[in-house]
Order: sequence, then C-alpha cells, then structure tokens
Amino acid sequence: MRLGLELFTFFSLSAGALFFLAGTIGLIRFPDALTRLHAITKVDNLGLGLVVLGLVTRTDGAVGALRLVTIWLLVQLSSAIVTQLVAGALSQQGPHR
Amino acid sequence: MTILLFTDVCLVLLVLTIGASIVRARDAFEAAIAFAIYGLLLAIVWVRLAAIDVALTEAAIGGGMTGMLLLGAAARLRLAGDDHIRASLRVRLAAGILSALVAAGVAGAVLLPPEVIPTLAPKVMENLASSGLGNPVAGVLFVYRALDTLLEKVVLLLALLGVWSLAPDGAWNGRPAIRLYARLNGTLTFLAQLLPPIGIVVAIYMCWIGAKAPGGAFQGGTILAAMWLLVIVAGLESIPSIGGTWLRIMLVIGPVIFLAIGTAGIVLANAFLAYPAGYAKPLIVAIEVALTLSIAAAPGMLAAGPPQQEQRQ
Amino acid sequence: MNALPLFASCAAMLMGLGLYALITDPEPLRKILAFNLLGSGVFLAFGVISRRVAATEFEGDPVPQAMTITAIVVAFAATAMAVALVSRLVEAGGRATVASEASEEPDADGGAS
Amino acid sequence: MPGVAALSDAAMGQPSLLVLAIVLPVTGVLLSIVAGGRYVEAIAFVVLLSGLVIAIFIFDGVWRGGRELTYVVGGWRPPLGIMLRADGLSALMMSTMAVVICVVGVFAHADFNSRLEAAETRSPFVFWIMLVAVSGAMNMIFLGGDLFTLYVALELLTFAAVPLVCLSGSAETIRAAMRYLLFALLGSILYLGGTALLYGSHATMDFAVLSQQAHLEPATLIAAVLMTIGLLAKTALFPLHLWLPPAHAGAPAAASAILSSVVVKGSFFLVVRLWFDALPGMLTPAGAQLLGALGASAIAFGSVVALQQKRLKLLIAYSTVAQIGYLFLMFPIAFNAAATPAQSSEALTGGMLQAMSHMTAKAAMFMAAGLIYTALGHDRIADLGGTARALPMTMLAFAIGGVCLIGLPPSGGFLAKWLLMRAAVETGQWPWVVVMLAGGLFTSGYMFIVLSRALQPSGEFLKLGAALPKYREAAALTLALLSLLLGFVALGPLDVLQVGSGTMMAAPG
Repeated sequence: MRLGLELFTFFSLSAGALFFLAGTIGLIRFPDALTRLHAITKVDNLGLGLVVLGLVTRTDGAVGALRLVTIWLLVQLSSAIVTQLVAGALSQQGPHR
Repeated sequence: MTILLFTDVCLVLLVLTIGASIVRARDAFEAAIAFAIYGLLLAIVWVRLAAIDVALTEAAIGGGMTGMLLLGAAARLRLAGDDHIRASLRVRLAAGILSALVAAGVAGAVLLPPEVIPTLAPKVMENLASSGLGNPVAGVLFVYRALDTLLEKVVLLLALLGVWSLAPDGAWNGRPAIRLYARLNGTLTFLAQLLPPIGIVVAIYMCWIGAKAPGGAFQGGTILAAMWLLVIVAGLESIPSIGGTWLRIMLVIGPVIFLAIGTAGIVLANAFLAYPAGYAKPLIVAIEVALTLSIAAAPGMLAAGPPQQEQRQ
Repeated sequence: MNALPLFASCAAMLMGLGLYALITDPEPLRKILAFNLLGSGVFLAFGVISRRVAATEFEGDPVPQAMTITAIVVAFAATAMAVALVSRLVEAGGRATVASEASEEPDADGGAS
Repeated sequence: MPGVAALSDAAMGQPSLLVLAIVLPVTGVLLSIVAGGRYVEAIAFVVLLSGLVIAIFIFDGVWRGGRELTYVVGGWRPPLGIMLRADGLSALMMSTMAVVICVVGVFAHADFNSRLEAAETRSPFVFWIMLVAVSGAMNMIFLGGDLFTLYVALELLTFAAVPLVCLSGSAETIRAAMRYLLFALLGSILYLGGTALLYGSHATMDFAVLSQQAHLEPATLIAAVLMTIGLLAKTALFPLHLWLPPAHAGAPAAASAILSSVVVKGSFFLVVRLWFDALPGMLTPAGAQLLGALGASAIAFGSVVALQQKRLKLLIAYSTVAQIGYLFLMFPIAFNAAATPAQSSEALTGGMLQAMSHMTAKAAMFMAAGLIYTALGHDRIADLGGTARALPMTMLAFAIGGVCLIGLPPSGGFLAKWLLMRAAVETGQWPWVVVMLAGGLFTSGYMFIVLSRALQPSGEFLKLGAALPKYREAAALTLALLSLLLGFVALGPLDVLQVGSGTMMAAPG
C-alpha cells in the first residue's frame, strides 16, 4: 500500500513535470501567439493537475487535499479566461501579429 | 539536500537572468512583462528563505500590483512611441564601477557575518505569548514596531493624494480614467462575476489567519483590491469619484482605528500603541480588519491613477 | 550544504544591477523598473539576514521580515506615484520632453561616483 | 498667573508630548481627507499652531530639565521596540521648524484659501494636507531614535514634498517633480540598504544601543557609507544637487519656502544623527574631509551659478545649493584629530545654528520673491528696478535674509559662521576658514546684484499687477527678523544644544 502510493506520487509528479517541460518548449518554439497559448494550456491543465494529483496522497487530511484541488481549479479558471482574453485581443488586432 | 541546493542555484540563476533581461529589454513593455515574472520568482525565493509572510506580500504587492501598474504604464507609453536611448560610454563606465562597488560592499557585508549572529528573534518569541499572537511577524508589525506600521499607512495615503494631485484642475473630484474591457469580451464579465466571492473568502481568511500564521491585513487587503479592480475593469461597477464620502471613509478607517486604539493605550496601558493586558489579540484583530478595508481601497485607487475629465471616460 | 551565500550574492548582484540601470537608463519608466530591481536586492539582503539565524533554534528573524513587508508597501506607493508622474508627463509634453529630461540625468548620478 | 505656571509645570517634562507631536499631524491628515477640502485650511491651522505650542513645551522641558526627554512607544524598550527622544538638538530644530511652518502657513492663506469656492478644489486640498504631513514627518525625524522608523519618516517627507513641487501642474514642474522623486527614491533605498546591514551586524536599529555596540568594522562602515550617500542625494549636496533648483524654483512661493528651508534639513539632520549619535567616533578624518570638500564644492558651484541667474527664484534656489554646502563644513572641523570634545561640540553647534538660520532666512527670501512675482507678474532680476520703492517691506525682508546668509552680525548666520570658524582656527584648519569667507563674499555678490537692481529707480512708474495684503509682507519680514535675531540665542537658549550631546561626543578620529 505504502509503496503503491509512493510509486503513484512518483509517476504522477514525473508525468506532470514532463508536461511542464513540453509546454515550456512549446511556448518558446511555437511560431505565433495562438499556438503558444495552446502550449501553455497543457502546462496549466495537465501539468499542474498531475502534480496536484501526485501531492494529494501526501497531505495530512481532507482539508489539505481540498486546498490543493482548489488551487488547481482556480488556476484552471484563470488560465481558461486569460487564454480567451489574449486570443480575443489578438483577433481584434487582426491576423498580422 | 543536494537536490534542494541544485534548485536554489537554478532559482538564483533564473532570478538574475530575468533581472538582467529587465535591464536589457528593447522596450519598456518587454521590461515590464519581465518584471511581472521576476516578482513571482522573488516570491519563491522568499519561500526558500522561510519568510512566508514576505513571500505573500511580494507576490501580491511587489509582483502583482506593481507589475500591473508598470505594465499599464508601459502599454500607454508604447502608444506614445518608444525607442531605447543609451547613455554615453563614460557614464556607463562610471555607473558600472559604482554599482560594482556597491554590490561588492553589500556582498562582503552580508557574506561575512559576525561570529555570533546577532538577532532579536529570541526576544520577539519570549514576549509574543503576552500578546496572544502566534505569528511573530504580526507581533513585530503590530506590537513591537506598531509605530512604523501606522506611519506606513499614512505614507500610502500621501502617495494616493500625490497621484490625485496630478489631476487637471477641472477634473478634481472626477473619476480615475481606468480602461474598461466590458465590451471587448464577455469572458471577463463572467470571471468578474465568478471570482470575487471566492476572492473575498480568501481575503477574509488571510486577514483572520494573520494573527497566528502567515497572512494578515496587507495580503488580504491586496486580494480585495484585486477583486475590486476586476469588477471595475469588467464594467460591472463604476469606479468611485475621488471625492466620494464612502471612498474617503474607507481610505482612512484603518489608520483611524489604529490611531484610536493606540491613543487609548496611553490611558489604558500607560503607553502609546500599547495594548491593555489580555486584550491585545482582539484589539489587533480589530485593527487588522479595519486596515484590510483601507488597504483594499488605497492600492486599488493608486493603481487606477489620477482622476480625469468626465468626457474622457 | 547551505544555500545562504548564494542568496546573499544574488541580493548584492540585484542591487548592483538595479543601481546601474537606475543611473544609465534615461527613460523614466525604465528608471522606475530599475528602482524596483534595486529595492528587491535590498529586501533580499534583509531576507538573508533574517535567515542567518536558522543556525540557531529559530526559522528566521521576524524583525527584518516585518521591516521588509513595510518597505515593500512603501516601494509600491513610490512606484504608483512615479508611474502617475510619468503618465502625466507624457500627456502634457509628449515623448520628446521625457527623453530630453532624462538625457542630462545620468551625468548627475554618474558624477557622484 | 498661577494657572499658566501650573500648566507649564505639568506639561514640562511630560514625555507624552513627544507622541503628541507625531499623532497630531497624523490625525490632521486623516481628518482632512474625510472632512474634505473646505475645512483643510482650518484643520491645518489648528494642527500647526498646536504643533508650535507642543514644540515650545518640549523645548522648555529639555532646556529647564537639563536632560533629554524620552518616550518608549508601546512600552517596549529598544532594541525590540521604538523609543522617541528629544535632546537639545531636536528641541531647538523642532521649535524653529514649527515657527517657520506656521508663518509660511499664514503667508499661504492668500494662495490656497480653501473656503473660496463652494466645492473642494485641488490645490488647497493638496497643499494644506501636505503642509501638515511635512510638519509631522519632520517631527518624526527630529524625535525618532530608530533607523527604520526614520526610513518611514523620510518616505513620509518625500511623499509630502513631491506633490508640493508640481502643484501648478505644468509640464516643467512635473518633470522637476519626477527628477526629485527619482533622486529621493534612490536616496531612501540606499539608506534602507545600510539599515539592513546595520541590523545584520548589531540586531538593533536604535541609536543609543548602536552607539554602545558599534565599532569600526567593515560591515558597519559599508552600511554607514551607503546610508550617507543616500541621505546626501536627498539633501542635494553637490554633486547630487541637480534635482533641487528646478524643483524649488518651479513650486508656488509658499511651497518653495517649505521645500528649501525645511524639507532638505530632514535628511541633513539624519546625517548628523548618524555620525554624531549612532556611530560616534566612526567618521574617519579622511571621510570627514571628503564631506567638507563636497560642502566646499557646493559653496563654490552654487554661488557661481547663482551669480549667473536671470530669475530671482532660481537665484535663491542655487543659493540653497551653496548654503547646504556650509552645513557640511562642520564635519571636518568636528571630526579632526586635533579637536577636543569642546571644539567638536562647538562645530556641531555652529552647524546646527547654520541650519536654523538658513531655515528662517531662506523661507523669508522665497516668500519675498513670491510676493515680488505676484506684484510684478515676473521675477526677472534685470527688470526689478523700482521694486524697493514699491514694495519696501518685501525688499527689506529679502535684504535681511541676505544679511543672514552672508553672515553679518548680529544674524544667526554670523554666529554660526563665527562658531565654525573659531573651532576651525583653534584646530588649525585654515582652509575651511578661507572657504567660509570666500562663500560669504560670493553671497554678498549675488545679494548685491539683486538689491542694486531693486534700489534703482525705474524709468517709468512701476505698475503693480496686484495689491499685496500687508499680512503676507509681514510674514516674510517676521521670518527675516527672526533670522537676524537668531544671533542672540547665544545669550541663553543655545546651551540647550548641549543637552543630551555629552554622551554622543565621544573622542572623534
């Protein structure tokens, strides 16, 4: 049981880190703003989600776990909306940028 | 331990790189973006220095509010046209030498600590129990060095008056010309309806927990300010005119209650800013609640800028 | 292994960087950014001094931490006021005046060295 | 009058007065924000007048009590808490400042009458609140005994002073304010850096505790140097003076008077506190000589540039640059290896008296220049002909202020320079005497230019743009006469400077 949890945390965190890495590379390497936004969302949703998932098993109790999940939900919310806003601003400026 | 050290090395390198990129950026807008990132990184550094209270303040005020202010200003300047001019080589050389000297001096002074590290930490802890507070930083801010905290609130108000004083003569008692994004996108309106209730709960929690754990009036107040600005920017509420009675009362309520409790201390506890025995904690919480309101109002209005003529809105 | 010397050097370097930019950069807005950089270096120095006591039974010295919090708020107020001045300057005089004002200024600080 | 005597006895030695001197202006600021623009002037008058009364009581307590007044804020003694202290130095400076700020307040009534309009208006609202804030910040600086509290007080002073610079709202004054703010921020952040290092070495911010603990070691020295550079940038000592002339010359007359006479003394006072009180005996003769040399350069540069000015207000502003130089001559004289404690203390007395004389004289001169500007509609020195006949009281105030700056007897400037010179001669430091004499000659030079123009009859009858209320001229003249009479403080009140200074004047060098 203990080992299983350890392994779960390990893989979950590693997978999360991998998504962070991929998202960051995407942010740097992708050609325009829209595709870069696409890359960032991977970091926010999956990367952070996996990290939170991995850490949930390590918390003392339900309150700690709830806090972690709340953080993830808030980040989800803000990232979704900020992405929308940036994309909206881009479409207003026209296709050149 | 070595992994932590490796993380610290990476963190410091990252902070220095971003710091350098603020200085080297081609235009002010890029520099301001780099600064916002820099503020968040610094907050992580503060966590590594085991100063959670400072980390929260840095993230909320140093990075968040300051970053927002600078981004806004840089965007406005960008519209006015912007090209980076450089100082002459002679000046750069002199400045480089001076800065290197200062950096070396500070590094020398901090890196070579005295043999016995001087600290007030034991004294702070020894006396903390009598105030009923659990957070030593709050103890320093509201018990031992309350005078600084009180005066700092006045500094904030004076800065706000200074910003207002830049209004054109006819625009006094007008509203700050904050940019509205209501028509731009319905998404923001959605966020402005959804987030503030959560933000207010978090702010109240921050303020309340401050007495025993990291948090407090500064951090809670800044979150409130951010929620308020969000609602205004989304066009759900209009920003108050600077002459509004409620705004003025909000601005001073914190310092006034702080001052009143402090002055009452002369009679009740034999010293200005002393608390009667046994009542320290409730009084400090009362001060913090009032300060949270004022802190929400002051940085919010500071970020909104000077009032403008009505037709410019 | 202790990472504190690392953060101490970081604080000193940020101070140097900020000071250099504050003197040499002619644009007021960049000077404000530089001031914030310089300030963060000073704040980190407080942080390192606070953390030095970790060798004893305490996590950190709360006095420098509290002073840093006060100083961060004051620096924010200063930034807000400076930003308002710059914005007003641009409105009132346009670009050229900002630049001409600033071009003499580096000599002012540079001369001090 | 037994009632008054009883009151004065009760108030004498009452340390809670020290708290009141800070709480009252803070209350005034908060109240003004809520009460709104029409009441700000009334609030300011109540606060400033009470401030004067408090300052006089504190002075009385220190002088007659013969020892410093202290107040432990919150009941927590240093190093954990903050202690307020009033020694002779602070009592005398505080009283002088209270008088100056009250008289300037009377003078400013015409320009910033807050009851003139039905609604709150910008400039009176800002002016009166900032005036009250300046008085509060200065009181804090005079009474503070803690380096970090003083940092907050310095920022309070800066944020009160910057809006005064750009009160008119023109592009030039905003540029001047921007430049001032940048220098001031650089200054305060360097000061804060020094504070951090001092805390790192001594775990205290309190002057008294520091003075017992600090000894000559690298970290303390680096901290002190950083703090001094920062404070010099705020004091506008050459070559960090560039912000001062445009800022002081562009502000409204009453604001110029406050900025030039009061505000720059705040950071100067801290330099004195730092080297004389917090770190006694740590200023090496070489460092003191450097400060003196900067002062001498300021005198030379400020005077020469003042001689070339075409506008009266700029001339007075450059004269401030030069007079600030005098303030720093006391360091090499006091911190000389050959100086006995008595001679060092004489140099300190001379320096502080110079600060007070400049406070009163410069405020009078700026007010006079403001009146001339109001009356003539310009302040071009070349076109001042006939002013002396048209505005005799104003020109007299200007001339007396000049007499004090030149250092003719019986003015405070004379006594200050005489004390400084005597200490310099006794310790064999002739160059500083030469500097002071040459500075006096320069000052006479630019005063002569202005006065000779003003005394010339104008070709046609001088048209006055506006009639001047007598009380405004009287305000300028009052401060001018005060600067003239300051020379007589040698007959008594000057002894108060020794109160509390015995401990701090450890053997220098």
